[in-house]
Amino acid sequence: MKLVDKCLIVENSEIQENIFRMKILSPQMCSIARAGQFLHIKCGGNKHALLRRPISLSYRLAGEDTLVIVYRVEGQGTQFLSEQKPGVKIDVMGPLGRGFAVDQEYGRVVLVGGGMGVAPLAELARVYGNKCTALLGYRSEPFLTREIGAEAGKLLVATEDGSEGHRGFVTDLLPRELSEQTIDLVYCCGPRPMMKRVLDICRTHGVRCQLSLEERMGCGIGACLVCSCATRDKNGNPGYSRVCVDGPVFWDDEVMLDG
Amino acid sequence: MKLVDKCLIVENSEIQENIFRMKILSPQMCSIARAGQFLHIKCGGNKHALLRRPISLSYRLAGEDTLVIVYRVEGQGTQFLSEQKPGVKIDVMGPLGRGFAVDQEYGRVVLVGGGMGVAPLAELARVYGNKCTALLGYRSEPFLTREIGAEAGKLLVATEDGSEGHRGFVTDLLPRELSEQTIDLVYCCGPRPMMKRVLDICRTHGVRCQLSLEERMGCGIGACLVCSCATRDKNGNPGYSRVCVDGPVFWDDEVMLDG
Amino acid sequence: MDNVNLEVDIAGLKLKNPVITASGTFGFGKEYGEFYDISRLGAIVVKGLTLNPRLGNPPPRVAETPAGMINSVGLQNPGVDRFLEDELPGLLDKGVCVIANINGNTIEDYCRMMEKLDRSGVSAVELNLSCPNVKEGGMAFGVEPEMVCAATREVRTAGEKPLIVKLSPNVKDIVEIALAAQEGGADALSLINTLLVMDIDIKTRRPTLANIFGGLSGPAVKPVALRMVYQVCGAVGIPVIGMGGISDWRDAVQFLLAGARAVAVGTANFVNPYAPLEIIDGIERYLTETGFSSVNDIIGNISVTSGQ
Amino acid sequence: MDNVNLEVDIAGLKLKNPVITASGTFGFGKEYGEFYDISRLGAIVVKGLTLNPRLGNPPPRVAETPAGMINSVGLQNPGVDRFLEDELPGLLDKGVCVIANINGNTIEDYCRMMEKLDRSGVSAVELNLSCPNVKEGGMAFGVEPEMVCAATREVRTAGEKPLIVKLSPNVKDIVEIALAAQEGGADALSLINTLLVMDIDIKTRRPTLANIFGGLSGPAVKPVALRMVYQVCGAVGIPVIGMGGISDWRDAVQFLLAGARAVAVGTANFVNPYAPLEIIDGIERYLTETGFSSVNDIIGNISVTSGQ
Ligand SMILES: Cc1cc2nc3c(=O)[nH]c(=O)nc-3n(C[C@H](O)[C@H](O)[C@H](O)COP(=O)(O)OP(=O)(O)OC[C@H]3O[C@@H](n4cnc5c(N)ncnc54)[C@H](O)[C@@H]3O)c2cc1C
Ligand SMILES: Cc1cc2nc3c(=O)[nH]c(=O)nc-3n(C[C@H](O)[C@H](O)[C@H](O)COP(=O)(O)OP(=O)(O)OC[C@H]3O[C@@H](n4cnc5c(N)ncnc54)[C@H](O)[C@@H]3O)c2cc1C
Ligand SMILES: Cc1cc2nc3c(=O)[nH]c(=O)nc-3n(C[C@H](O)[C@H](O)[C@H](O)COP(=O)(O)O)c2cc1C
Ligand SMILES: Cc1cc2nc3c(=O)[nH]c(=O)nc-3n(C[C@H](O)[C@H](O)[C@H](O)COP(=O)(O)O)c2cc1C
Ligand code: FES
Ligand code: FES
Repeated sequence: MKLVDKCLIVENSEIQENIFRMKILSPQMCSIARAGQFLHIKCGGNKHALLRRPISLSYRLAGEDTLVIVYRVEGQGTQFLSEQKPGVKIDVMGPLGRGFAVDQEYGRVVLVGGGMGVAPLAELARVYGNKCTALLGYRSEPFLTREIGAEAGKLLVATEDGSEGHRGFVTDLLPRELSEQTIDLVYCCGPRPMMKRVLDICRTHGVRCQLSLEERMGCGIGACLVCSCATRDKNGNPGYSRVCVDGPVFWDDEVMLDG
Repeated sequence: MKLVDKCLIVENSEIQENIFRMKILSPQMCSIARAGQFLHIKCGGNKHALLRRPISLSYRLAGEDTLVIVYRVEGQGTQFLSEQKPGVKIDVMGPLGRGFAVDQEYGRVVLVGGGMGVAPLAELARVYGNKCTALLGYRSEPFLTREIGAEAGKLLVATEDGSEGHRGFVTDLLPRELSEQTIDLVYCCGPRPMMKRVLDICRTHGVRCQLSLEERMGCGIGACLVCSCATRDKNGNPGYSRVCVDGPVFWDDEVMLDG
Repeated sequence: MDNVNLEVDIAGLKLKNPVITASGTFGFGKEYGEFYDISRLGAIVVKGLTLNPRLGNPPPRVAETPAGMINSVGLQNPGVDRFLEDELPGLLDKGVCVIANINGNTIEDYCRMMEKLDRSGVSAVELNLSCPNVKEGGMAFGVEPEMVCAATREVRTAGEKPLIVKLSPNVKDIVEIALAAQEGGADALSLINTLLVMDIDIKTRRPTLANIFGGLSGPAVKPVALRMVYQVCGAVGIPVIGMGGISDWRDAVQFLLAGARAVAVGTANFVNPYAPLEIIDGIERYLTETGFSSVNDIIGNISVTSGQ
Repeated sequence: MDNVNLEVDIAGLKLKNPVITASGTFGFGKEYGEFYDISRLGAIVVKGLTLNPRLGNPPPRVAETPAGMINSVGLQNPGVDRFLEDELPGLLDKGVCVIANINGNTIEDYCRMMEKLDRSGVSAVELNLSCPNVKEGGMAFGVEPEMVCAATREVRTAGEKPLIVKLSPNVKDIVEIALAAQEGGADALSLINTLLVMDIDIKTRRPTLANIFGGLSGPAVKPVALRMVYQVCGAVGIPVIGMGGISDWRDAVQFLLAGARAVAVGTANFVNPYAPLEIIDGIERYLTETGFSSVNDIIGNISVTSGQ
């Protein structure tokens, strides 16, 4: 079910320079939203920042009926979001899209997040708890490590400038995780070059992988076809899929990251 | 001198249904603004409600370095203004335009205001004090009567629905004021039909009159020529004047209210 | 409100109200059908169809601009046959009046689609003339009166269903184009399609869209659309469906006053899925409050004499 | 920042920076001169002049639209002679490069103005072709390539000063028009002028403007302007001054990347009197931050190959 709702902002705080965590009250959406889905948020007046902005569900606070999103201020839409004070309502469409495939039968899974791509993995850490290893990469200052660390069985951090954890790319940490024990699935979200690298490593190790893609959106629900990304169908034929409904999460054999 | 300034809103309260009084802190503008001048106010983002909105100075609170404006919510610009909270800054250009001609030698003057046209007369009441009679007309509930009554020598109110003062038009009250004693000048602001009637009455009584006109504006400073109103020049030849710099206040022999 | 009549007649089609959804912005009706009962709409125009399936343009396909958006979808669609098989039956079950939007690079393509659709359950066909005419070096069909007239005439003879010709705004004189479509036998006109535009990303120093150019829609184009609808309504004798930037009932009323017999809502759906319904309600309220009993009373009811 | 070069050369005119103010939005420079020293601008284009004084259109002359404004000033101006006597000397004293914008209903009118201006202190003449040509039934000069070429050619021979031809966007193919102006001898091009539009007041059921139609400017038109500037820069060999909806330095950089040698700021002045200065500073900062040493390095420096 997809909803359009004016939701109360319960919290909106800067957790890192230019990165905000917003808690949104919506009992209905909170009860149905799944890891990897996104919210399509109106950022300002009807006619100004015209289009809604897609922001992933980061995690749910089921007891508080709230959804948590974590976003970076990029342009006018996210700037607007960052200026909204708790107590104000925002217009949210959601939950949208095909989230991560979750299977409680899995023995062990790995989450690989880079930069803002860490955000949607937080809910997965809650779902898998001890069974998951989270590898989180940042340019410099980490965020969401406390939230994810509290849930995941294992947490490793990489920073490009070495300010915390491994100095270098998060993908440096992945091969070892895949070699040391049997991994049923890798969940990945981050910049394109990182995702390509993850895909390569997973293929080398024969481990399946799911990736969450980004594309600019219009409707957010599959009607306008502006959010296409290059994919392969079941027969391996190339074509376009809609990130908003066929994704944002895709299987390793569906995506064509060079396309 | 014309300024563009980000001014602190000190107060913004609804004094009547849909009518707001806003106090704006600006020592510089406060010291130079004159009765009948206006402020050109940015109402929202650069690209949304694109143009500034002209709002008259209602009165100055010299001791507090603040300018007071009184405005009615009409469309998106004034709606935006009404939503701004004290503590926020707004972008104000001003003081602009040719205000009322004030002459301390005058023995007695009459102010005639209708509806929102009452607003710019408040500063005149402060300037003339005891020497002025204020005739204020409203459809129903009056506003600014306390502020103007406290300054003016005499105050008469008319309401169309009779809810306060004379039942009928404010122009009904004017002939008597002009007959009973020598009036040096009538200052008038209000809807066009009212101003036409005031002009007629003044002509009949041989009393000079100044009127404050409204026209939609672009630049507010004389550069774009979109705010034209039909006027006569010194030789009586018809032409256009710019409400923003040649007005908004015009003399009785300049205006062509039917044009 | 009960006795306000919202029915309009477009080229023999009786619409229960004058609010239509614009081609390419409403898919095949399924997506917005998850939000409300789409049979409440006057009609829906389905996404642009071509004779054969089309993949469309490479991404990115969208950019936002002040009060507008640019798209370069490039007519991604499953082709007319699969539309007729997979999409139309379910749509007709919903009880909504369906208008098919057709696109081709040759007049023959258009005619073959018209023939197929003529034997189907669609209520009318909208001929989109913004497509490049390959026989004329890729110049859009819709920019030259002669091509408009010729294309309309041929397609008109290829089927019986009401034929709505959709005009491109990227022209010198929209009236000349509208008259050409009327002369060719159009039963109604639809305008405007998107304005040809581009956007540039100053960080990457590249066009924002992979296709470089795209079509501008949304509130930004409304004044252009309103002018064109007003001019065309004053010149032709056939009904006009007005669109371009309509986002609320006030915008819709402007188009009706300008002379449009119906309005189409496009980009606004993306912002507010309920926009078309809110527009229907708003028109009804406007009629009640201004004392008109039928929407037909306000169509073209604009006064242009001077004075207040 | 000191060693970034902002100088550009437009048809022999050396401008200290590429930021100009657009005709009709900056009066004769006096009004904005109260806010800052206008000699800091690359140049100013004064308000549209005609041979004889003109009263302009009746009010209301302005309406606001989403991210845009409509004006129908109708070329109110004191005439070219009074401009030369009353306005130009004071303006030249300020030390600013002045471009005169000329408007006529016949080619003869344009030529007579060119002759007068050629003997004056203006640096260049901008030929506005959006005016109705009375000999051609009132159709604007700027919409037919033949008329554009003919008008440019005649005016070109009437004087020596650099001749900038300003193009109307209300055409089918801007490139065809631009090439016609180049063929006629234009030294530079200026685009875009306003889009022909209208607005309707649903309360009064009248057009908002007394003149019914007006010209749209402001951010809403930027994507149209950018596309036209890009297309024209790719086709002509003469410099282009880009304008239409530029409100900050980012917009200005987009036009430079699209190929414009200079940009003009119009409507943005009304919103922010300091807009042109902030744009000059912003361009300078952009150059510094991206490591370019001259504004000429970014002009047309856009990559259109695919890939990220
Ligand atoms: C499925 C999905 C989930 C996302 N989740 C998150 C998240 O959890 N946290 C987060 O910080 N960001 C997330 N993003 C990216 C986020 O949508 C953009 O940062 C945001 O739209 C930028 O808007 P803006 O107005 O600030 O920037 P502007 O540059 O002003 O935006 C202009 C236009 O481009 C679009 N746009 C710009 N960047 C992107 C982008 N990267 N992806 C999609 N559209 C873009 C905007 O939506 C808007 O339509 C997600 C994107 C997608 C597609
Ligand atoms: C010199 C002058 C002084 C004024 N003083 C006051 C005052 O003290 N108090 C007050 O309540 N109002 C005053 N007005 C009217 C006020 O400017 C309008 O009510 C306001 O601009 C409406 O803006 P909006 O966005 O709410 O309405 P919208 O209808 O959304 O505005 C659309 C556009 O039309 C313009 N517009 C609409 N109505 C008017 C109008 N009556 N006059 C000028 N432009 C208009 C707006 O500025 C805007 O550009 C004054 C007008 C002028 C010209
Ligand atoms: C994403 C998108 C896709 C579109 N696809 C088509 C199409 O296939 N056929 C067509 O005739 N018009 C198409 N249009 C144009 C719309 O039908 C409409 O004419 C235009 O968007 C103006 O209306 P609006 O401003 O309300 O969106 C499309 C518009 C958008 C935004
Ligand atoms: C109020 C106003 C008056 C204008 N007058 C003229 C004019 O006299 N001559 C001319 O060539 N362009 C005129 N223009 C067009 C501008 O010079 C410019 O081409 C157009 O407004 C687009 O730029 P902008 O969006 O930055 O305003 C005028 C524009 C406005 C808004
Ligand atoms: S955003 Fe419209 S189809 Fe994906
Ligand atoms: S508003 Fe620009 S001249 Fe008056």
